[in-house]
Amino acid sequence: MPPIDHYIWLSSILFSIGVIGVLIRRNGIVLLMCVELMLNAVNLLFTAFATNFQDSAGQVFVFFIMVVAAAEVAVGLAILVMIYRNTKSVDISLLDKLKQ
Amino acid sequence: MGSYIAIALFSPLLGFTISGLFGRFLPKNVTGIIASLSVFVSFVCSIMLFNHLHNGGDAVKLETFNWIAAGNISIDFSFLADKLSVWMMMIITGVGFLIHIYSMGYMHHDEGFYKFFAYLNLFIFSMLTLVLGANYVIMFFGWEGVGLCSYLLIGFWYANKEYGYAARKAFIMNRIGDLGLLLGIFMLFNVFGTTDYQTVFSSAGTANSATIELICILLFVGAVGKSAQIPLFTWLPDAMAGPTPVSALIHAATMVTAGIYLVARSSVFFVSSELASTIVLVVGLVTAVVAATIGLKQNDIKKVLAYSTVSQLGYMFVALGVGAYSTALFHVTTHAFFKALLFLGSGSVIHAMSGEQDIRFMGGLSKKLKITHFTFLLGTLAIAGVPPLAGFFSKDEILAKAFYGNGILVFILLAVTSVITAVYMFRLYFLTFHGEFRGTEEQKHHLHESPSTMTIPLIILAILSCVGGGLGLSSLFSHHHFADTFLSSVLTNANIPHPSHLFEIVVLVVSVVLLAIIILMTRSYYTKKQNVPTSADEETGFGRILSKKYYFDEIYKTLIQKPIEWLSNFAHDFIDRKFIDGIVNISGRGVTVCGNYLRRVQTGNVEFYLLAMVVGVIAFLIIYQLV
Amino acid sequence: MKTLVLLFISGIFSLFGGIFGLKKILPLFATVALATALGYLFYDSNYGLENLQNMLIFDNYSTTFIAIAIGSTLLITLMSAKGYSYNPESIGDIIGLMFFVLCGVVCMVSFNNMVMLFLGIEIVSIPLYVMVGSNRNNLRSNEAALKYFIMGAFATGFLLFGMALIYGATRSFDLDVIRSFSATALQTSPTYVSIGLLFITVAFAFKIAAAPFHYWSPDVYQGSPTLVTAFMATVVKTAGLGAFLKFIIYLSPMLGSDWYLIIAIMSAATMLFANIVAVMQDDFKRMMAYSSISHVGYVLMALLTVNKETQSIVAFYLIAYSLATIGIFACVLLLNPDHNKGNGFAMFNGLGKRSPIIAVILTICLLSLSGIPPLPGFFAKFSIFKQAISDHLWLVLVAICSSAISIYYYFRAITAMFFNKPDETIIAQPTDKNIAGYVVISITFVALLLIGVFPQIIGL
Amino acid sequence: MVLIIIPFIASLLALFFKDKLAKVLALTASVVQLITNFVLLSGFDLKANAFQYFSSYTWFNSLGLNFTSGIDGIAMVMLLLTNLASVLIILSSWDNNYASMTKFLSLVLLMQGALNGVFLSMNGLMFYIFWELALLPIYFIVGIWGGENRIKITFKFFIYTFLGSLLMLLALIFVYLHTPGDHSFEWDQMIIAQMTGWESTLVLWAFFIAFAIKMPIFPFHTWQADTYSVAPAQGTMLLSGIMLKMGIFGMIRWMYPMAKNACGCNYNIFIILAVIGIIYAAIIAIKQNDIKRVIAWSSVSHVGLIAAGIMTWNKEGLQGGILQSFNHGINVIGLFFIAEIIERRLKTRELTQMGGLAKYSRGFSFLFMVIMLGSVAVPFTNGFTGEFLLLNATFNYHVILGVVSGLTIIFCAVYMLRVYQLAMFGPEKDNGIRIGKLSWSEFVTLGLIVVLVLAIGIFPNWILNISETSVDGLLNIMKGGKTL
Repeated sequence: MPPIDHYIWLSSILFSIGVIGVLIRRNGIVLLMCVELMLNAVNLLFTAFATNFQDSAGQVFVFFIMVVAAAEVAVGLAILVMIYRNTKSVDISLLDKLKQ
Repeated sequence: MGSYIAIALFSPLLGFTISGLFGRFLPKNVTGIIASLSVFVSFVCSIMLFNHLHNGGDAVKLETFNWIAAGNISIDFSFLADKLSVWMMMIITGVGFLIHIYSMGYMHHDEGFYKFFAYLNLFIFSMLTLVLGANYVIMFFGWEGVGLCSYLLIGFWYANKEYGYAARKAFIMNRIGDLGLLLGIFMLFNVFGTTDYQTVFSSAGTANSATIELICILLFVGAVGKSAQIPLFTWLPDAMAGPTPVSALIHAATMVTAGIYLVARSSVFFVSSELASTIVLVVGLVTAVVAATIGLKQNDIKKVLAYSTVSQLGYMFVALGVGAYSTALFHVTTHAFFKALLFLGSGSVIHAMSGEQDIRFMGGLSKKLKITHFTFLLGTLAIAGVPPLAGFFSKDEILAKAFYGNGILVFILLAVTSVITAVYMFRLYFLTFHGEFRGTEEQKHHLHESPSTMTIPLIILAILSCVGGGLGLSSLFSHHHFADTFLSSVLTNANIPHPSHLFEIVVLVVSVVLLAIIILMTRSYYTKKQNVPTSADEETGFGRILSKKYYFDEIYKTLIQKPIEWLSNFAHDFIDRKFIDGIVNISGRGVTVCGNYLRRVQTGNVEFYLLAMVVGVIAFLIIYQLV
Repeated sequence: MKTLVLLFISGIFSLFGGIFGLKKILPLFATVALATALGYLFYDSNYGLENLQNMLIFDNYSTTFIAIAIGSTLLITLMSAKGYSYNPESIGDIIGLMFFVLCGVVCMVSFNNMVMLFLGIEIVSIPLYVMVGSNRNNLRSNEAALKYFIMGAFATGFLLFGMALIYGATRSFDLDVIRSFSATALQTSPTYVSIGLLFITVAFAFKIAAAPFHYWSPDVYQGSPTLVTAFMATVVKTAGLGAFLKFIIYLSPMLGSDWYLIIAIMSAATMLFANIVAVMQDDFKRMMAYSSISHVGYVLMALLTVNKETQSIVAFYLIAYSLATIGIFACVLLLNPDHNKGNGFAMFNGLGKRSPIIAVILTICLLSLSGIPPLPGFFAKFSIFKQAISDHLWLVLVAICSSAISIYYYFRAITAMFFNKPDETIIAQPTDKNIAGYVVISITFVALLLIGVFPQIIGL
Repeated sequence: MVLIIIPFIASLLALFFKDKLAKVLALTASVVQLITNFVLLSGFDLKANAFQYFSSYTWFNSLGLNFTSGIDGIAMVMLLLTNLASVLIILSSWDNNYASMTKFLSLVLLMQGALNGVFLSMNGLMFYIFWELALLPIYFIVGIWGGENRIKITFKFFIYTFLGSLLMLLALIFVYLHTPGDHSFEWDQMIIAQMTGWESTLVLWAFFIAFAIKMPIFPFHTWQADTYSVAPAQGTMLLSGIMLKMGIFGMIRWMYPMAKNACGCNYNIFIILAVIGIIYAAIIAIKQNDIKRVIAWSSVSHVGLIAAGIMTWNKEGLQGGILQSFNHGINVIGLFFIAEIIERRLKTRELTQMGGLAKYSRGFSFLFMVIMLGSVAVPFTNGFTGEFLLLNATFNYHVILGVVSGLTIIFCAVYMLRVYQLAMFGPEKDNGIRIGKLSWSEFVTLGLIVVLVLAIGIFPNWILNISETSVDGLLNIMKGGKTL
């Protein structure tokens, strides 16, 4: 397989893309997707390392991450729905009532 | 013997407590009698002590208890009755007693009667501690005590605002002097480790002269304050706000001479220190002249006497300055007699005039107030220096000492001063007792001679001021100068040659002639021509300056009082409120201001939060790599 | 272990209880369950440490922090009888979630393996998102939930990335292995290690809300129901700090001076920022949020020097802090049970007259937070200063300044209570029916005073 | 030990009584306290250069906090002052009917307890704890029963002093870290802490600022005048009469021995500050029209003198300082109480509104006079002996400083006499309000104070002897001699 550094670079780039996405997008749904992107970048990294080390623990971890991510997304969507019900919008930049 | 000191001190204190606490329940006469008795007792004691010393007994010391003890400072509360102290004691208690008697009559109608006597007794007590104290600190204690009493007594009629101010002025000016004295005492502690007279004087030689000079000057500052010398003399005329007996006792006979006592007491130091003595001399001389000239233009009977007192004190300081300490004390004595007499006389006049003090509204009182008139005349002659009355001898001696000790200039100035003295005294005398009565009708109708309680002291004092000179007959008349011989053992006089007989005779003749002229002139001017002095504002030229007292008060007001008050406001309103407190508040407000700005950072906008997070991460990454 | 299981089961039970209409007894049940859990915890701890295949280790350390967490929860549930009034029908769910969060806490503070750390953090976080948003019809609550969720997920990303890098450097998730590998890892692949550590640190900083990753917490605290706020401010913080400290203790060989510098900067920034901003807050709950942030700053100071005392110092600090905070929130809940009234400082005006008891207790809690002796808050702060002063003098100076500033806002409330006249507009009259609330505040009161006068009793 | 407990218990009890009973209880408590104190004094060995009634209990081990209490001569004087003053203060509040008097009294008692703790404690941390504890009651007293815009002023006062005490805490910890062996907060360990000159200079400054704020010394005084004038009479008495002495005591007991390696040059700065304060405050006092403010400023001035005298660190200065702190405590309480009495009658503190009060209140004017003289330091009042020693010490330290601070005896006379004159002398105001007869509590309080003023004026050694041995011991420590 190609040297591990490439994987690291790749996943770092993916991760950064996710981060930037989170920063620049306002639509709640898209935001969620960006977060997912970040997590998947990590997954990629884990698997890469795991295969590199011939170690299963990393891959197991990936499954944990997936599960958790799923749960998170579920909750996240629920919250978004709730908000949509109240504001008829998923634009997060509208939510700035809490400040002083 | 020590017990006499104890009694002498204790009885006035007792009198004070009795009349102070129970005075308001006792009938007035009883209070008065108790008070007077208490003083009389101490008078007797002082006579006892006097005898003891006069018969060659040595100084009596009374140790009581250790007052303050801290580190190197240890102050015993002990008293010492040597010849000097006893000499002063005699004057204080003697004159004091007479004035107590007098006051019984004078203050009879005042509702503060008992308070008055309480204060008087307290004064006697403090004055005695002043002269009897065995070290400078005890003396300082008496020193402050008399200052306090004079404050209380000047402000006795506190209902009058002016009197209150006069009292305050007196106390504060004294305080200025006291600071000097206090510092002097610290110096003494610093140099000798103690202030006990006997130890200090015995080891006076050990200290270096510069220190001694400094000590003397500091002590003298105290004396200036207490004895109303330039520049701190303005309080004394104002002090006339107090009841007349007070003026007589405190501001003529006793308290104001405390300064003289202090210098005389420290004669050991002063003799050895040129500079200090010169200062004393100059200050005394200037004061004598200035006060006398001011006296020419005063219309308040008591003010005239006050200024004459100041000038006479100046005389005494001159004597001290030339190193004739016993002479100074001699003059203290005679002055005590005739000045007390004059004040009491004026008191009885005021009594008769029902409170009127302005001589422009008097005149021709000699018919109604026979005794007063006669005694007052004697007093006037005495102070003017008519031989053979007391004043002549003491003054003449001072002149002589000045002449031989310090040269012609001082002599001339003093001579002139004594001429001036004679002038204003006779002006006062004639304006008061001769010519037409210039007061209101009901005053005229109300005129009466004072009760015997007042006249008897007058008479006694009159006698004293006639024969008082006997204490120090000049060498022309006798070879035995009592005061000198008695005091010389405690005072280290500078050795000044005795005046030649020729000098004596010249002075005698000249003074008699001059006085005669002065009397005639003043008489013709004020009695024959009926001239009445105008009020200060109508005066012109030099006369105005005189009647305005050389504008001393105004100068002090503008140069000292005003600036300080301004400074006070400035310090409070600007430095404190604006500056110091401002800094404090700003540092406080700074926080809230920052809070206000930082608060804005919390926009409530989640995107910004995320951004901040990322920025934070990046920042840390950078730190991480750089460090 | 038994504790964990018990908590989990009771969580399930209360979820179903919520469905099968046992709402009445649920709070009572929760209390009992928690009490039992606590009992079990101590009972177990007598048998020394318990090791689950190096995934979780229940030792003295974890026991302490779990105890603090469960204790706080106990108090909170006690006072929460009225606390659910904002949406009573979902009381079961909330209590259940609370139990799940506790499970997460247990994992977090007793983790011995990155996986467990990750899972623990997530188990804590996900239910919290729901709890924060549990006041469905209140837009503020929703907003809080969303903010918390988004940022939480974001932080998770960093956590995982960091873990991945560490894994890459040391080939293992097991802390012991990582520790033993640290030396080699540091010279073979330093970048992984450093960046990985940094990312994990960031994630922790987010959880415990340390500047500059604290932005979520004021909004969330303000928006979410008082009950949940109290829960987050105490239990979650305890968990976060506990985990973080454990992390540091384990990986200390990997941590360079620069890493500590970052922590120091963080703590300074946190203290200053939080305190200064708190001065200008008008909403009391928001002010409390900032105050809790600032306290994190103080604790971070303690983490700077890891030695045998650090654990007990942090624990003591957390106890003191949690007690006071719970007391305060309980008082707020008493004053303003159904969240209709605003939580401005005005609600305290003249409280000293209206209900002296609450006023006095609230005062004691505030004093303890502001570190006035002889209250626990003082001893906590003091011991941290004492530990840090020798090699971080500047930091201690900052801390001292900021705690002087903190006086400003804590005493603002006290002033309002005792010196101000009660104003009729916002009269928050305490509801005296709520016995449980009074019980809680009096417990906190007594506890604070006791610990203040006899600090030994908590045996740290 | 007992000294601390009695008032705490009493303050708790006092909460459960109605106003009148509470007053009785508080008074008895404080009197009992005073008696206990005298019992201790009677059992106190004046010659022994040691801390007597020494007792130590562990409080919080891991922090090195022990409940270590001991009394030496200096502490004994302070304790006497505290408990004496508390009696006077509680007595003086007899005629006040504040809202919820019981709380008020219990706070006063709490304060008393804390103050005793401060003077008793031999453990740095314990000292700090009681120091802070003493701050709280006064904060509430001023805040709740104070005059207009009290909130701002109290706030400022509290934060200001709190900042100071935090600095002190810092210094204490710093010293602690340099104590030999495994560190300890015990006094006798802390004074042998090994510090370089530079370090101990830091410590010195930290301590100084803390205490300077408390006393207060120029330029840290700005909280004081406001707080004094806004506080209720008893609050002011507590602040000025006792609390301020905490600062002085702290300087003697803690600052000086801890920072003994610090360069003496710092003390020059301190003394100069103090002396500036003397004159500065005195000058300001001259033009104040609020009687309480005059007294407040005068107190700044007097304290400046005390501080200057103490910081010369020679025996006269220390003895004088201790004596004078006692006297100042008594006098200032008297003066503030007089201000209170006048305010009770006239409903104003403006000197311009007064005048001629002497006419119908001979007793009052007499008592006022004596107390005033006490603070003007006329011989045979307590003020004189103290100021004499202090001025002497300052004078020997440096002539110019001595002269400048000597000016205080003039200025003091100026402003005190001004007050007395404006209030008591002059024509009677026509509003017909008079002082009239004093109530028994007022009379007893002032009477006691006057007796003390005169008694200590005549027998200052009574106080001086108590503290003498300890002062020697202290100076001995500073000479690097063996500790107590």
